[in-house]
Amino acid sequence: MFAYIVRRMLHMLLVVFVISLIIFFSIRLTGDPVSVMFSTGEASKEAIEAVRANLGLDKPLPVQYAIFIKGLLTFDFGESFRSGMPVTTLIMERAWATLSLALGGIVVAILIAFPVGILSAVKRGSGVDFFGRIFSLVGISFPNFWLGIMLILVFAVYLQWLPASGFDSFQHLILPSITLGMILSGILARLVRSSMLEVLNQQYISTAKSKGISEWSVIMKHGFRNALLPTVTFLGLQFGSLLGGTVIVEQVFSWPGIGTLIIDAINQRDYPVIQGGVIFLAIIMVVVNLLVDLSYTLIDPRIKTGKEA
Amino acid sequence: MANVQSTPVVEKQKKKSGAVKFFAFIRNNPIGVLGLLLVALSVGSALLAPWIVPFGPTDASLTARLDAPTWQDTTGESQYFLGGDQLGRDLLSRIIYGARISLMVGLFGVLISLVLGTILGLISGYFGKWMDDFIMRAADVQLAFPFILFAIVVMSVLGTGVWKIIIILGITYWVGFARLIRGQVISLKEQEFIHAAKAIGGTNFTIIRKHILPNVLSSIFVLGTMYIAEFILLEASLTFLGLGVDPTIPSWGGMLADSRNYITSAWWTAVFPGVAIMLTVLGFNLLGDWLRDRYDPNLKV
Amino acid sequence: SGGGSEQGQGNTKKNESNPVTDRGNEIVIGVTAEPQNWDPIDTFLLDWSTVANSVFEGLMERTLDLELKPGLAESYEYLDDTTLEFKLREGIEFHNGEPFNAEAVKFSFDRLLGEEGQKGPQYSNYTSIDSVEVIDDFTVQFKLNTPDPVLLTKLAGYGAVIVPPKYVQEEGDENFNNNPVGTGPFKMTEYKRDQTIVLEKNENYWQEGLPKLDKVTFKVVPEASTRLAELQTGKIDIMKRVEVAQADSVKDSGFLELKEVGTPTVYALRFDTAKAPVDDVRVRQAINYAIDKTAILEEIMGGYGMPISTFQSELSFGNNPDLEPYPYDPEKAKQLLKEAGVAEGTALDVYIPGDDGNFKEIAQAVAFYLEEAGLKMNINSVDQTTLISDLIPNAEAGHMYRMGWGGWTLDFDNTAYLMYHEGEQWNPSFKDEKVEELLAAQRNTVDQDEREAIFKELTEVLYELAPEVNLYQAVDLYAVNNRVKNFQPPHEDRLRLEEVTVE
Amino acid sequence: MDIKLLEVVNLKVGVNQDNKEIPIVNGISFHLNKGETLGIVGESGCGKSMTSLALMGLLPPGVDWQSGDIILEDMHFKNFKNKDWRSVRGKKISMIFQEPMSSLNPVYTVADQIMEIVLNHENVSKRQARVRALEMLKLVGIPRPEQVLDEYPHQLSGGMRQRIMIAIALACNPEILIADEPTTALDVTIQAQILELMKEIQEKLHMSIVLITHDLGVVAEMCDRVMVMYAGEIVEKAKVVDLFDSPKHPYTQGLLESLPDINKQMEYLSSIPGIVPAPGNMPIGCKFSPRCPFVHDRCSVNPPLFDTPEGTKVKCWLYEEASVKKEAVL
Amino acid sequence: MLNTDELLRVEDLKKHFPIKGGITGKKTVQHVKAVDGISFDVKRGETFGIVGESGCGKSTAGRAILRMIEPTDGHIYFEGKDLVGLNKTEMRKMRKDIQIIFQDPFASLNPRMRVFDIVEEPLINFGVKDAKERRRRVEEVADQVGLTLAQLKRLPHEFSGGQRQRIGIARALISKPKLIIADEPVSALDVSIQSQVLNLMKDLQKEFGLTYIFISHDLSVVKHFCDRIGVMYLGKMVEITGKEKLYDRPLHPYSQALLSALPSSHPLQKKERIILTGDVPSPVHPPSGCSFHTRCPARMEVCSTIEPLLLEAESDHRVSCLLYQETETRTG
Ligand SMILES: Nc1ncnc2c1ncn2[C@@H]1O[C@H](COP(=O)(O)OP(=O)(O)OP(=O)(O)O)[C@@H](O)[C@H]1O
Ligand SMILES: Nc1ncnc2c1ncn2[C@@H]1O[C@H](COP(=O)(O)OP(=O)(O)OP(=O)(O)O)[C@@H](O)[C@H]1O
Ligand SMILES: [Mg+2]
Ligand SMILES: [Mg+2]
Ligand code: NI
Repeated sequence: MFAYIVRRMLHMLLVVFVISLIIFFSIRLTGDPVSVMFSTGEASKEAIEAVRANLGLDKPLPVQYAIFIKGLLTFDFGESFRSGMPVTTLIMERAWATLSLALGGIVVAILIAFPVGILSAVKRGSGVDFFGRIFSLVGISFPNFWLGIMLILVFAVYLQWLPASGFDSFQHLILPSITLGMILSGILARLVRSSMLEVLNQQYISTAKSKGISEWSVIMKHGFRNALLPTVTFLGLQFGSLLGGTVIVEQVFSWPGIGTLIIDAINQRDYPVIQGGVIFLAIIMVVVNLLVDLSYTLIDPRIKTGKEA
Repeated sequence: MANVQSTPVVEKQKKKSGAVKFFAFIRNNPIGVLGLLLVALSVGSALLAPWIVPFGPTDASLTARLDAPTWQDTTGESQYFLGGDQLGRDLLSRIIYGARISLMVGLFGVLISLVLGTILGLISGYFGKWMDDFIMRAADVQLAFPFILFAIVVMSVLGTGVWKIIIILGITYWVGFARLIRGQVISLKEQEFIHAAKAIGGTNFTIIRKHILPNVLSSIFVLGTMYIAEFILLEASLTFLGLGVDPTIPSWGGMLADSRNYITSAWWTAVFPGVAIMLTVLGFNLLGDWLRDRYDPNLKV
Repeated sequence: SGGGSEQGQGNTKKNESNPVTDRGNEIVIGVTAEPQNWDPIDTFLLDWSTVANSVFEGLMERTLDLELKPGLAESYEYLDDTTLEFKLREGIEFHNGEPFNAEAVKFSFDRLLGEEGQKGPQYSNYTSIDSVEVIDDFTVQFKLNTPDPVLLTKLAGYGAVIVPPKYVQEEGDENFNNNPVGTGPFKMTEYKRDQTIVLEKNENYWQEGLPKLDKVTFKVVPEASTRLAELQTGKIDIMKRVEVAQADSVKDSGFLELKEVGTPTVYALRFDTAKAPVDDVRVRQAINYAIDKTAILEEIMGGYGMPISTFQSELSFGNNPDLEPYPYDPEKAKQLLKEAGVAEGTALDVYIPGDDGNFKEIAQAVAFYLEEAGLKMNINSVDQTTLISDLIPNAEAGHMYRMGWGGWTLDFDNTAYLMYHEGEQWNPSFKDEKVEELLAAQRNTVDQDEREAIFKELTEVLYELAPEVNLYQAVDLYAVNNRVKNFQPPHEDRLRLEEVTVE
Repeated sequence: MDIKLLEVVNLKVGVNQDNKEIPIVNGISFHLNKGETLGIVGESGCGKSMTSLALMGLLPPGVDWQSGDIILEDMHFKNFKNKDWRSVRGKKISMIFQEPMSSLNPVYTVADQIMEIVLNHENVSKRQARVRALEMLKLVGIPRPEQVLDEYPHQLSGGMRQRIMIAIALACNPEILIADEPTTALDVTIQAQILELMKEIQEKLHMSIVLITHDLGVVAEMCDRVMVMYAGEIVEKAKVVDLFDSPKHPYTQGLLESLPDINKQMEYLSSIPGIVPAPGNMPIGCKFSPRCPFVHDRCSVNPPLFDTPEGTKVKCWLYEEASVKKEAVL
Repeated sequence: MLNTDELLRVEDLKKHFPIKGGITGKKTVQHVKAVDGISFDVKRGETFGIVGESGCGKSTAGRAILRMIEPTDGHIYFEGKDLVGLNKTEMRKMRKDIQIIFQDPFASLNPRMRVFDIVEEPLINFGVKDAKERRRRVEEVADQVGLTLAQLKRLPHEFSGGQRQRIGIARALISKPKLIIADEPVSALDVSIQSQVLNLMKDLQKEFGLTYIFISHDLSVVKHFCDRIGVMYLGKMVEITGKEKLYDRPLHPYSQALLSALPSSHPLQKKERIILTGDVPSPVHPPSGCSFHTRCPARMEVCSTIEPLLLEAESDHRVSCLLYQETETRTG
C-alpha cells in the first residue's frame, strides 16, 4: 500500500514536471504579456522594452524556466504580472469558491442521476426507463452557457427566487451548481444505469433475492453498493476536471473560481498565474485520482491496492 | 464441467412483411429511432441546405434586423418564419446552414481523435510495457492540461478557423479513445481467440488488424457518436469564449453566443439555435446510447 | 424595418415596481471586472479608475466634462518651460489620518519614478519629470527634463495620484495593493478579489457636504446578460457597460434609465498598408466609400456611437470637425477599385477579436457592403490578446484588423504618434514622410494653437491617405435605477460618485 | 416414507416474443417427498435452472410463468404476491447456485450475509443472529469459523464459498433445498467434499433436496429419484437404480452410453448425433425425434408420459403398449 | 540417444509469473509458480494426457510448449530441436507443426470472423499464397471435421458448442501439424456432444497419425482417450505412467485421492472414498518439501522438508513421492 502511494506520487511528479515544461513554453508562443498590458494605456516601444526587462522576460528562456522551477519546488509560483500579487495567494483565495462549486455540481448530479439511473436500471425497458434516459440525455444536450443564462432568466429574473450571480451565500450556489450538475448528471445517470444493470445480473443478486429480503433491500444494499465503484471512479475523475473546467459556468454566474482566474490570466498573458494555476490544478487532479483509488478499499474489500499488478 | 452459455432464444425467422418489421423495429427501439430521426434531420439539413433554405444565409438586410418570427409578428412586415437575426438575416436559413459547421466539427473532430486515439490505444494496450507507460503518462498530461488554454495556444500558433477547432478537438480528445481501447485490448488480449491467433502463427500486426480491431470497433463507434455530440457543444463554448469560427459562416454556436444579449429583447435569436443544437446533440446521444446498449453493453461512459 | 426592436421601443414603459426597496443611503454598481491591485502605479486598467477614482486624488483632476482643474492642488504655475509649481490645499487628511502635504506629493512621485514604479506600466507616462522638490509644506516644484505639452493632463492620470507615505512605507506594498488609502471622497473598507469592493463615506472629506452617499458597493459581474439580470432584479443600482443589444430591455423597464455618454475610444478597421491591394490608396478610399457607416451606426449600434473622420474622438485635442467622414458611395467605390485594377471577387483577410459581439456584427455588415462593391472578405475572429500582442505588431493580422484606441490623454499626439510613426509597436507598416514631419513638428512646441494648426493639416493628410476605415466613436451605456439621482456617466470610466444621492 | 411435500403441476414457463409464447419449460409435473433427494438431469439449456427458479419465484425478467401451479403445504404459488414469495424464500425453500465464486456479495462479510437471512425471517437480535451464523459455519465444516465470520468472500476458496452458500441456505431451517449444479464449478476433490457434506446435513436436518446437475455420476451418488429433462420437458422419471440399470427413454440410454466409463475400455464412445434444439425452434412432435435412433411415424405427435411396469415414467411411444396406464396429459 | 519414436521432450520446464510491486511497480516481488519444473516426453502417434485440478498449471504447461507464453526455464525438444532457443519468427513458423485446441468453444473463435476465414487464417499466416489452393484445403478440412460448405459462410455465434469445437479443430488441423495440444477440448460440452468430439479427434488421429497432448480435469475422459498420463499438482508432475497402471494401481496419494473422488457410475456401486481435507495451496507460496504434504493422508514427517523427485518407481511408472524413495540417498 505504502509503495503504491509512493509510486503514484512519482507518477504525479512526472506528470507535473512535463506539464510545467509544456505550459511554460507553450504560453510563450501565444503572444507577449507586456504589449497586452499597454493595449489600453498607450506606450512607446522603449517603454514596453523597459517593462519587459523588469519582469525578467528578456532573459533567455532556459534561464526563465530554471527560475520558475526553482520557485515551484518551494510552491512559489511567482507574482502576477497583472496585479503583482503572489500567485499562491490568488489561487488560495479562489480555492474555496472552486471547491464549493465543484462539490455543488457533484451533489446536484448525484441527486438527479442516482434516482434516475437506479430506476432506469430496475425498470429496464419500461416507460420510466425511456423517460429517465431521455431526461438524462437532454441534460447533456445544452451548451452550458446557454443553460446557465436560461436558468438565470427563469429563476432570477422572472421568478426572482434565486440570485443570479455572486458568491455570498448558499443560495448563490444553487443555480451554478444546477448548471454544472445537469451536464454531469446526464453522464452519471447513464453510468449508474449501466453499472446497475451489470450488477443486477450477477449471481449474488439472485442469492439475495432467494433469502426473501425485500426488493428495495436487494436493489440498494446488494445492487447499488456494488454499482458504486465505477460511479466513484467517474466522480473522482470529474471532480478533478470540474475544479478547472468550470470556466464557462463561472463566467456566467460571476463565480470567482480558479477557472476564471486562469482564463483571465490567459487573456492577459499573465504567465506566472497561468503556470501556477495550471500546475495547481494538475496537482489537485492527480491527488484526487489517488484519493479515489484509495477510497476503493473502503467500498470494495476485494481491492487491495498494494497488491495491484 | 459444462459451463456453456445458454443459447439465445432465436425466433425461427419467418418471412414478415417489410412494414410489420419496420413498425416492430420502431416499437422495440424507440430510443434508437428517435435518435436516428434527429440525426437524419440535421444531416439532411446540412446536405440539402442550398436547396431548402428560404433565404440566403448571409443575406443581411439591416432593415429586417431582429424581425420577429412571422407567426409572432404584429407589424406584418416580417417575412422570416423563425425571425431575423442581428443583421436581418433569416434565422431559419442560418440554422439550416449551421448544421454544416456543427456536423463538420463533430464528424471530423471525432475522426481525428478516433484515428489518433485508436492507434495509440492499440499500441498501448497490445504492446504494454514502456510504450503503455509512455502513452498513458501522455494521456495524464493531456487530461491535466486545460482545454481552453490548449485551444488558445494552438490558435495563436496556427491561427483560427473551423479546421483549427477541429484539429484542437481532435488532438485533445484522443485520450478518451485511447483509454477506452487500451482497456478493451488488455482484456481482449487475454481472450482465447487471440491466443489462438498467435498459435496459428499470426504476427502482431495481423492479430491487431484482424482480431483486435474488429472487436473494438463497435465501442469506438459508440464513443464516437457520443463525442460528436460533445464536440458540437464544445464548438459552441469556444465561440462563447470568442474563439469560434468566422462569424459570417453560420454556426449554431456562433449564433447562440452572439445572441445571448438579445434574449430578453428578441428571444428567438437565442432560442432557436439553442433548440437546434439541443436536438442534434440529443439525437447523437440517443443514437450512441442505443448503439451502446445494442452492441456494447459493457462500455462505461 | 425591424419588427422586433420597434415592438420593444413601443415607448410603453412597463409598469413594474422598483425591486429595490430596502437599501438605505447606499448604492450597488455592477462592473465587468476589477483590476486585482489597487496600487496606482501598477495599473493601466480603466476598471481601476472606475473604483479608485473615488479613493485617490491627484494634484489635477478632470471634471465629468473633461475639463482640467486643480484637484488636491490649489493652483499651479509654469515657472518656465521645464518648471511647474503647485500650491497645495491645506488641512486634507488621508483616510488613515495621515496629513496630506508636500512630502506626500514628493513621496508619491519618487515612488512612481523610482525602482518600484519602473516595474509598473505607469512610469513611462511620466518620464518627462526629472524630479519633484518640496519648497515648503504646501508648495512643490516639478522639474522637467523636456517640455511636455500634455503633462498637466497626465497629472490627472492614474499614476499621478497622491498616496500616503507613512502607510505605504510601514504597511508594505502588498498590503497597499489590497487596502488602498487615499484622500478621495470614499474609503475602501472591504475588498474581495473578483467579487465585491465596498467603499464607505470619507467623513473627513475636504469638500464640504460631500460625498452624499454612505456606502457604495461594486459588484463584479463579467457576463453582460447576468449583469442585466442583476439590475432587473434590483441587486444592483447602476450597471456599467450595457451592451447595445440590451439597450431596449433597459428602456422598456419601468424603473430603469439608460444613460449614454461619448467616450474618447474610437474604433476602426486599420489597413496593413504594406499588403496588396490595400497598399494602394485608391483601394483604401474605395473601401471607405463602399461602407455605409451611418447605417451600421444606426442599425447595429442602435445609434449608440458617433461618426468619426479620423482616428480620434471629438473629445480629442486635434480633432478636425471640418472633415466629414467618407460618404457611402458604392458607385465611386467600384470606380476606384476599377482604376486600381482590383479584380472582382478579390479576397481580403480581416482579423477581429472574437470576444467583441458588437464588432462581429459590424464586421459582418462590412463584409456585406464589400461584397456589394465586389470584394470578398474573410473574417478571422481571434483571441483578442493574440491579436493585439502578436498579430498586429508582427503584421500578421491580414489586410485589415480591428483597432480600438482609448486616447485617454485626449490629445491626438498620443494616438497619432503610436499609430503612424514608423516602427511603433502597433504600426507594422504605415509610413509617410509628410506624416512623420508633422508628427515631429507638433512635438517640438508647447504652443497649443500652433499644435492645433499642425494637427489640422495632419488630419487632412491622413484623411486622404485613409490608413483605416474609421468607424465610430464609442458611446458608453449605463443603466441606472430610478432611485439613484444625480448620476452622470463619465466619458472615460472614471465614475464620480460624490454628488450622487438616492431616493 | 413417501410424504408429498411439494407438488408441481403442469408448470409452463416461457418467454413472450412478438405476442407468441415460446416455452422454455413446457408443462412439467412432479412432486418432491419429504426427506428425499430428487435429481434433475439434462443437457445445458433444457430448462433445469428455469424450473428451479420458478420454484423460488425468481424467474428472470422477460421469462414468465405461463401456466400450472406449484403447491407447498396449502400454498398455491401461482397466486403469490411479492410478499408471499418473500416469506417462502429462504424460510421454506432455499437455493444454492452453480457459481460459488459469484453467488456471494463481494462487499459484505460472511457474517453479514448469513445474518441477513436470519434477521429477515426470524425475530432475533443481531447478537443472536451472529451466534446462529457461527453455528452454521460449524455445521458446514468451515475451519476456524470465528475468523471466517469476519472475512470477505474473496478471501475464501471456491469450496469454502460453496459451504458458506449452503450455510446461508440452511440458516432458517428450510424444508427444501434446491441445489442448482452446486459442484459443477468445483474440482473433483472439492466436489467430493461438498457432496459428502450435503449428505451429512440432509441426514441431520431431514430436509428434501432438489439436486440439479448434468453429471450422471453425481446423480448416482446422491439421488433417490431422478427426472431426465430434454428440451423443457420431462422425458423420464425413475428411481435412481432403475434409471441406471434399465434406462427407458432413448435419450437417457444415449446419455448413459456416451459417458466414458472408467471401468470399461472401448475404442469409441457411442454418441447422440445432432444437437439440443433451442426454445422457439423446436421440432414438432417428440422433441427428441430428430436425434432418436428409433424414430418412427408416431413420433410426429408428442408422446405423453407412459408408466412402465417397473414404475418408471417415460415419454416415448415405444412404451405405449407396455404402459400400465397413461398419465393425463394436458 | 535420439529416440526416433520421440516427438516431443520437455525438460524441467518452468513458468513463473512475476507479481509486480515495489515503489516503481516494476520490481518483481513474488512469483506465481504456475509450472515449476516438469519433464515428460511424448511419442509419435500417442496421446499424452495431463490431468490435475484447476490452477495446477496444465494450461500454462501447454501454452509454454507452444511458447505462447515464454517459459521461464527449461527445454522443449520438438523433433530434437529446442524450441526455447528459437527467435520469434522461427517459432512462428514452427507453429505450423504444433497446434492447439482450446477449452472454451465460445471464446476461442473471433466472433466477428466468418468460419471460412477462421479456418483459412493459418494458411495465410504460413504463407500459402494461392487463394484457390487455400479454398480447396479449407473445404477439405471442413469435410473432415464434419462441417458443411454452407456453414463455412456463417459467423461463430450461429453454432452450438460442439460445432464450434469442430471449427477450432479444423483450424488446428489445416496446417497439417504433427502435434496438437488439446487444452480441455470437451470440458465445456454436454456429455452427448462430448462423445461426438472425442470420437472425431480419435478418427483424425488415426487418419493423419497425429500426436496429442490432451489436457483435462476429467479422469474418465482422460482414461478413455489417452495412452499415457501425467498427473499434475501445484505446478509439478507427481506421477507419469501408462493409463492402465495409473487407473489400476495409482502410486501417488494424490492420484489415489483423485481417482476415488470420482463419482461412481452406478448408484449401487459404493466406493471407499479418500476425502481430502482443505484446499489446494496457493502457487505463490507452495508448501515446503512435498507440495502435497498439507493434504496428504499418507503424510510422513520428512514430507514437509524433503522435496521428492519424479523417479521411476517401477518400469515405465514414475512418481514423485517419498513413500517410494529412499530418502537417505536424497539428503546426501
Ligand atoms: N433470461 C432469459 N430470457 C430468455 N430466455 C432465457 C433466459 N434465461 C435462460 N433462457 C433460456 O431458457 C432455456 C433454459 O435455460 P436454463 O438456464 O433453465 O437451462 P439449464 O438446463 O439450467 O442449462 P445449464 O446446464 O446450462 O445451466 C435456455 O435455452 C435459455 O436460452
Ligand atoms: N498470465 C498469468 N499471470 C499470472 N498468473 C497466472 C497467469 N496465467 C495463469 N496463472 C496462474 O498460474 C496457475 C496455473 O494456471 P493454469 O491456467 O495453467 O491452470 P490450469 O491447470 O489450466 O487450470 P484450469 O483447470 O482452471 O484451466 C494458476 O494459479 C493461475 O492463477
Ligand atoms: Mg442451469
Ligand atoms: Mg486450464
Ligand atoms: Ni464438468
